[in-house]
Amino acid sequence: MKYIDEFRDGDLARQIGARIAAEAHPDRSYSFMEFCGGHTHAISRYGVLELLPPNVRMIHGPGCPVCVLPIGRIDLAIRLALERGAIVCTYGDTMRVPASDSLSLIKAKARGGDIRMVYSAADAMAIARANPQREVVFFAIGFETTTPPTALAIRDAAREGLANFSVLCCHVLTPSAITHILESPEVRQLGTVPIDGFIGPAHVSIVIGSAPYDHFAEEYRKPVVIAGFEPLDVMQAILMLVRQVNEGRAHVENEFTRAVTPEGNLKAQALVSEVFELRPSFEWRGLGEVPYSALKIRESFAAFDAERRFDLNYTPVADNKACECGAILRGVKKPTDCKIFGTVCTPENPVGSCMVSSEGACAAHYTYGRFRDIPIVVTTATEEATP
Amino acid sequence: MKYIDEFRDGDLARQIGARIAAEAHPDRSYSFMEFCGGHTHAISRYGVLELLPPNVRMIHGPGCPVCVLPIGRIDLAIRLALERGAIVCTYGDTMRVPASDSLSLIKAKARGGDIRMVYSAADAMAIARANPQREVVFFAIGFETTTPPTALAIRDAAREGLANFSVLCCHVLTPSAITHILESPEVRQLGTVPIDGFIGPAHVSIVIGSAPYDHFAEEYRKPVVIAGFEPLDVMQAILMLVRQVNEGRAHVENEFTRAVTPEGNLKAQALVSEVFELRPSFEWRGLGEVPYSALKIRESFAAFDAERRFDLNYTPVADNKACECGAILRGVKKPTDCKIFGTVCTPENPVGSCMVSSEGACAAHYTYGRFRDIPIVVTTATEEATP
Amino acid sequence: MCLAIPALLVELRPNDQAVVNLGGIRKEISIALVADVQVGDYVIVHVGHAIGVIDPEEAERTLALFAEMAQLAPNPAPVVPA
Amino acid sequence: MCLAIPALLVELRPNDQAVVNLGGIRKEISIALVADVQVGDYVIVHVGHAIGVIDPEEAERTLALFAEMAQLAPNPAPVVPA
Amino acid sequence: MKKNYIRPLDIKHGRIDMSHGAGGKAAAQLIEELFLAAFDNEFLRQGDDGAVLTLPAFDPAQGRLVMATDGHVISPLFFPGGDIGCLSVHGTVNDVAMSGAKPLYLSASFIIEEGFPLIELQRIVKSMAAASREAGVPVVTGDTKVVEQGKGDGVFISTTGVGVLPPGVQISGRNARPGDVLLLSGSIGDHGVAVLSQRESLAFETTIQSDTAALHTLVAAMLAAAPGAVRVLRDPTRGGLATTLNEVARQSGVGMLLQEAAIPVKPQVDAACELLGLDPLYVANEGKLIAVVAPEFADAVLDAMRAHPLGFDAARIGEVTADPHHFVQMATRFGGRRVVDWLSGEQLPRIC
Amino acid sequence: MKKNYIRPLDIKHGRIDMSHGAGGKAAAQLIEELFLAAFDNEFLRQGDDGAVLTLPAFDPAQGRLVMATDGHVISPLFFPGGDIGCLSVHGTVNDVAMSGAKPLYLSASFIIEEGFPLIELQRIVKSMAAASREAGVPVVTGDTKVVEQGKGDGVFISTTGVGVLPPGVQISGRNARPGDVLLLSGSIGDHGVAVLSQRESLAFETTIQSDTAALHTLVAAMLAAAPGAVRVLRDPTRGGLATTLNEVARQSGVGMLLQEAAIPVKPQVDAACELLGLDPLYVANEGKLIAVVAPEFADAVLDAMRAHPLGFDAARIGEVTADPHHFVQMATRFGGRRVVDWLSGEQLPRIC
Ligand code: SF4
Ligand code: SF4
Ligand SMILES: [Mg+2]
Ligand SMILES: [Mg+2]
Ligand SMILES: [Mg+2]
Ligand SMILES: [Mg+2]
Ligand SMILES: [Mg+2]
Ligand SMILES: [Mg+2]
Ligand SMILES: [Mg+2]
Ligand SMILES: [Mg+2]
Ligand SMILES: [Mg+2]
Ligand SMILES: [Mg+2]
Repeated sequence: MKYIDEFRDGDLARQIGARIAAEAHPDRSYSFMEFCGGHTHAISRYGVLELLPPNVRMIHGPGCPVCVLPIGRIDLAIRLALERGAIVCTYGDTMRVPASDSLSLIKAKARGGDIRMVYSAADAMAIARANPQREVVFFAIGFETTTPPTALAIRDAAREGLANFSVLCCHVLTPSAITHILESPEVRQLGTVPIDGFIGPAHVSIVIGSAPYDHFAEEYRKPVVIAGFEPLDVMQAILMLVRQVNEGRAHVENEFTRAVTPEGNLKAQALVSEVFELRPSFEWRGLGEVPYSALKIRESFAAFDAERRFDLNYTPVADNKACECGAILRGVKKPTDCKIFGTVCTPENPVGSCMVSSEGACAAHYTYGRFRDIPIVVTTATEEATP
Repeated sequence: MKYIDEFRDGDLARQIGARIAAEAHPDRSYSFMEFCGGHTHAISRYGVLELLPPNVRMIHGPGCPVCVLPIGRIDLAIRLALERGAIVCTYGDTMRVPASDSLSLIKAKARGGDIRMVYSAADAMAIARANPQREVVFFAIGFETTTPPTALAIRDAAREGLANFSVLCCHVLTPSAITHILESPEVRQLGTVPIDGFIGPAHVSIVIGSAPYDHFAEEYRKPVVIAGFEPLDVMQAILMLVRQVNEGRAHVENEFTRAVTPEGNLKAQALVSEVFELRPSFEWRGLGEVPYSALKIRESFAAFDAERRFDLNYTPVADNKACECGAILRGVKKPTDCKIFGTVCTPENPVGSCMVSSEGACAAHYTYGRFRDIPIVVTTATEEATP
Repeated sequence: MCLAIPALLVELRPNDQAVVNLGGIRKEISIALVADVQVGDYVIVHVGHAIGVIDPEEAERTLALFAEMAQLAPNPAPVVPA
Repeated sequence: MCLAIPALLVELRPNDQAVVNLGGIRKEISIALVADVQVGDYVIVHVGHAIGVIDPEEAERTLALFAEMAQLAPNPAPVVPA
Repeated sequence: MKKNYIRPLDIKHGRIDMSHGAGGKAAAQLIEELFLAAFDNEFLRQGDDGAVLTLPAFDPAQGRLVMATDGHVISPLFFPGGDIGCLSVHGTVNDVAMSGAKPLYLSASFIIEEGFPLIELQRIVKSMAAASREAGVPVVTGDTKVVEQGKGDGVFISTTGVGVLPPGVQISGRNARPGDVLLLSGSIGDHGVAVLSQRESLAFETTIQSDTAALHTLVAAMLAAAPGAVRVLRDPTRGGLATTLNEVARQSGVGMLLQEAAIPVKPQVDAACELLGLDPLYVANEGKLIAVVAPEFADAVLDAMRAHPLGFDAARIGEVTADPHHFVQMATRFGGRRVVDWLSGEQLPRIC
Repeated sequence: MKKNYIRPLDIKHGRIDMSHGAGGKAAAQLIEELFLAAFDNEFLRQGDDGAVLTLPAFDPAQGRLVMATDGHVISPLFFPGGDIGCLSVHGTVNDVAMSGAKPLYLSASFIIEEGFPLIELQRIVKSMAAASREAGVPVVTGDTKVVEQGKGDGVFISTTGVGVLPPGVQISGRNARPGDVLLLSGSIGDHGVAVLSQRESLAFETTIQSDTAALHTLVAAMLAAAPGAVRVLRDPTRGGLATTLNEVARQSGVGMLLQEAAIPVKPQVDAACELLGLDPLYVANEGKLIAVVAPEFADAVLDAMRAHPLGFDAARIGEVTADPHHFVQMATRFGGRRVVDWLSGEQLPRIC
């Protein structure tokens, strides 16, 4: 596949890895946060860590829309299905996120909720058209990448007068989350989380452009490299970050120029501001209430806002006490710091949200990387079969 | 079972049979019509015919509510289910009656119609309560016996305000049908159907009493014996008819005094007249339009009348050309006179309605009696195993 | 037509409901359509409703009539080979 | 986050729809969110919508940069036993 | 076998309706014109509940393999006297046993509806395990699938059984001959009435329990009592005694004459049938068998049946006759005679 | 076998959800804690796709009986390259073949939804008959049930197969040893992608067809190539290659190391997975097998596979390792290494 395969070349990767090793000062360590789950996933799935020198450490950030979705929001969607009889449409990602009462959307479905997995917001509209006598709610999650398709669905529903369709909007904003992390006491004051730089979002940046990150580089003196989600993009971004650190620079650099421009996708941005406005505050799992970090549906599209339509009241729900998702999402802890990682909390029975999406820090480590926690005993055929 | 088993005694039956043989004049023949399918069923199932002398012949009458239901009425019920999305509740008997387009209620169900078999009109009301968002129509068939429970359901639905419940009323009246037969050219003028007397309905008479039959005996000079549905009741009634004929009498006699009084069930009658009124005319399968032969729901209960509620228009549909049901129901022909009896028309694939209910003349003969049409070759164990 | 069966009324219940016993099975039915039925009556049940009541004396009378008839008759031979 | 993939736009359809080809599979997507895309463009597809377009020259430039990097690096040993 | 269907299936426009699963003539026609037509082979053509097979590596003189399968789709899943779990063991063990074989192993395929409570699943599985232990026929392999809510009905269980048919045993629905005696192992209609009593709209109280039981030890006792005497064995399940006898009559090309007075029916079963307008001859059984037996050994086999706990009510209910029309006839208790035909369509409660 | 489930099933409150049928860890746990616990016997404990059985009357030295069953519940019923009919033959023939046995006979249990068009049923049954003829494995017995509309999903087909295992063949998921070689018979993910392409909400156009096929002749060729060399055979169906290898690793108490670059995946399968966020390692196959083979005979077996029409893309994809954690690991094409874990829950298309 063009523009994909070229960016997964293992030979090139090893060579960039060697370059990183060569340029990283052996007497210091480098900690970079990849904000996006997309990068986390690429790092785990392709085994990028093994190509990095030991003094370059990656911290998983909160950039997974499933991981930051608070329990109370899933509860709202479940109640719409179980108590209000609505057809709740949602992306496959949210189906297994643990909610209150040991439920999740998939378990609520098993309890009779009419919950349907869709591939796109347009599919939810099609379901609404096919079931005119039922309320159909699209449970919309995602960062800036996923927001424009939702905005389009709402605008089209309004044009078409699709009276039984509404959206439970949980769209959140990347820059506010990064600010929040940089403002967190651990990062800003205590220095417990030494973040030397950020790998900036790939697909979010296609929509919002690279300009919004300039602020961090200037205000917080942290280098940012926007990078694609292919493993070579990640390697290259790490190299670029190492160089900025070595040179004492703190700029926004763009490794993903093939898709990201400074201003982003203006058409999509215009549609998003037509339909959505900022929420004064929104709860993120792990980060708590984050001001101006999410979107809500504008008054002019109120008829399509499930929160208004069903008069929903958001009730925050505390995470499981043992769960360290919050600290992990802020980069303060690693998955293996959680006492229940891999024992009580596994992808089959996730306790925290980081164990749900394969982009979640805990799931990525469990699924792809947990052999690293264990002494490796590999006897290969070559060793055993040849004397 | 008390009041049942005593009336099925085979020894007594043979003795009454012998009595009939003794009293019937060998030089004349006796033709009696059992109006009711209940009697037809008893005659077939218990093998009553074999206990009768050859010169006593039974003619099956039109007293099976399923058999007289015209195609167009079933079509209405099917359309309510398939085109109007209603839940159609009905007694099991009507499920297989052939309708237009090779359909029947059971086939319409297989095509997605929400058609439910109920045991009682009250069950249809329970379905309406459980599905408040759906229209629930009770497809009501039956003679005077079955009408009071329907009347009760309508009155209770009105009291309770069960807004999504209605009744497609197909209740018909016994005396009008008997009159119609007696007025038919074959019986009245041409003498092709020599009816020497009637066995009068059992359970219909519990409700309407024996008085309504006096008219026939007087007006048409035909003896009537109201009889229970057990085989001994039937045998006894035949004996009583033979005696009336022999004595030249034409009275209404009551063999079923244990359940039938002259005035009938007044409470049930009152409820029926509260809810229903006479239809000026109604189509019977086999008999055509019969004046004042059926009931419709009164204006005061119009909200529960499916015909008004769904603005239904009855369209008569011609029976299959080969089908002789009409003539059979009027007593003019026997099932075996129909060219397609037992070949194209069988209980699995009924062409006419008489082949549907086990009370139908054709079904009763096919299911229980068709061995009589065929030379019997019975080799029993006794014959073969003993030398 | 009109399948109906005499069953012993064994219990009266609220809202014109009652329980009948038929050969050992019990079933709740409606008695809204009959006047003055009592426990001990044999009601005639059709589509879940009592539509009439058996008069025990008349039943006896009918059975007696059959017996009488039987006296008059010669003893016939069975129809079917045994 | 935000699974998205570059795919070749092969056909424009009415109502802002288009067909992309990705490694031999064809899928209808919406192009309502992008301005001025053409057959032959590699659009970036997310949840059934094109959200951006690949700039082929920039892609070349990035690949050239990788190659350059590779020149600088010594040849490393594979990590996993073969 | 004589084609019994005047009108062929309308494959082009027809749809499956409930009658195709009711075990009567519509079901038989579907199997013959659609399934048999496609799969046609000597084993299916046997037309029995189980197929008698030879295994290439083994000497057929030492025995043959018997294989039978049944899908179980009952509603409600739990009923007086049993549940779908034990039923799914008995149903297939019996089909193997009806060939005269000793059932040895079972497989089980579960199709479970999303949302089904695990505690009910466990209850079913435990009941199945108990039935399998009691029968001495272990479940040796299985499969589990889950379907979305609204695409299943709690649990469906398809079981397949294999067993070994000892040399010399020749039992098949094709073997009935005029003069043979019809034996029935006990009262009919218990299972069907127990299940109907639980149907919401019919609900009645009864002490009748399903007769569900594994019949292979009864079969073994019968075969031991008079080797070679038993010609046909069949369990009258869906469609009841009437349908099963019609199947055999058709397979063997014979008629039958039943004695109504000899057929055991429990009073409550009789009563339930009167109330609902059903005929006990068509009501399902799950722990009864009919046997067609050579007349000279009928008493010996009947005695063996009566000595077995599952056959103490066994009765001689009639005889096989020569009849080119393959009618099953019945001398009624009342003194008349009538045809006892195939079940047509589903047996539905009726008002008239 | 090591208990792999940290939390036991919550039988009291739990309900079946779709993940219990997806062939991953939840499914494995359900089978172990609920089904195995109840049916416990030596045959089920083998944990293989089919059970290896002895028949009392026959000499086990001449062979043993193998029995396997599978329920088929696929939606849509017709998909590029096949339908539920041929699938239900292949799925069970393959499970018998994976024991090394020659499949001989099939049974079929149909559960049909009221309203299902006869013409589609006939198409399915004909496809099944063709598959059975082609495989030389006749359907010898069957059963048909009809369920009400809304209580089924068109047609479900449970098939059971029996076959004979020649003396000396010892194939089981428990037999993998460190140093053994992993062979795969061809490209993965074709079946799953062909089926997904038909799902209304995902609909995409592809020329990929389901790989559904009967693998017993391929197995026979492999066994003939190097008698005794093949230790494990398994068809990676639900849950895909990843789940199947994890099952074997757990059964045998070993680890595995795969070479990503060696695993054949067709470009369109790769593309569909990229688009939907799936991993081809977890996508279902219906005409592929994996073999664990003694290293010294790996090339001989591989050559035999490649000489067979169903194995021409066969590849050596990795090795069995000693690993107390029974990890299946993979050296990525990119040059790193990762765990290839069980499928958890259903594999759902995702946005992130
Ligand atoms: S392992 Fe589970 S509980 Fe622990 S931090 Fe991760 S998601 Fe939360
Ligand atoms: S046999 Fe069929 S077609 Fe002929 S009269 Fe009777 S019901 Fe009508
Ligand atoms: Mg069977
Ligand atoms: Mg069976
Ligand atoms: Mg399986
Ligand atoms: Mg259901
Ligand atoms: Mg059977
Ligand atoms: Mg299997
Ligand atoms: Mg299989
Ligand atoms: Mg069967
Ligand atoms: Mg369905
Ligand atoms: Mg398998």
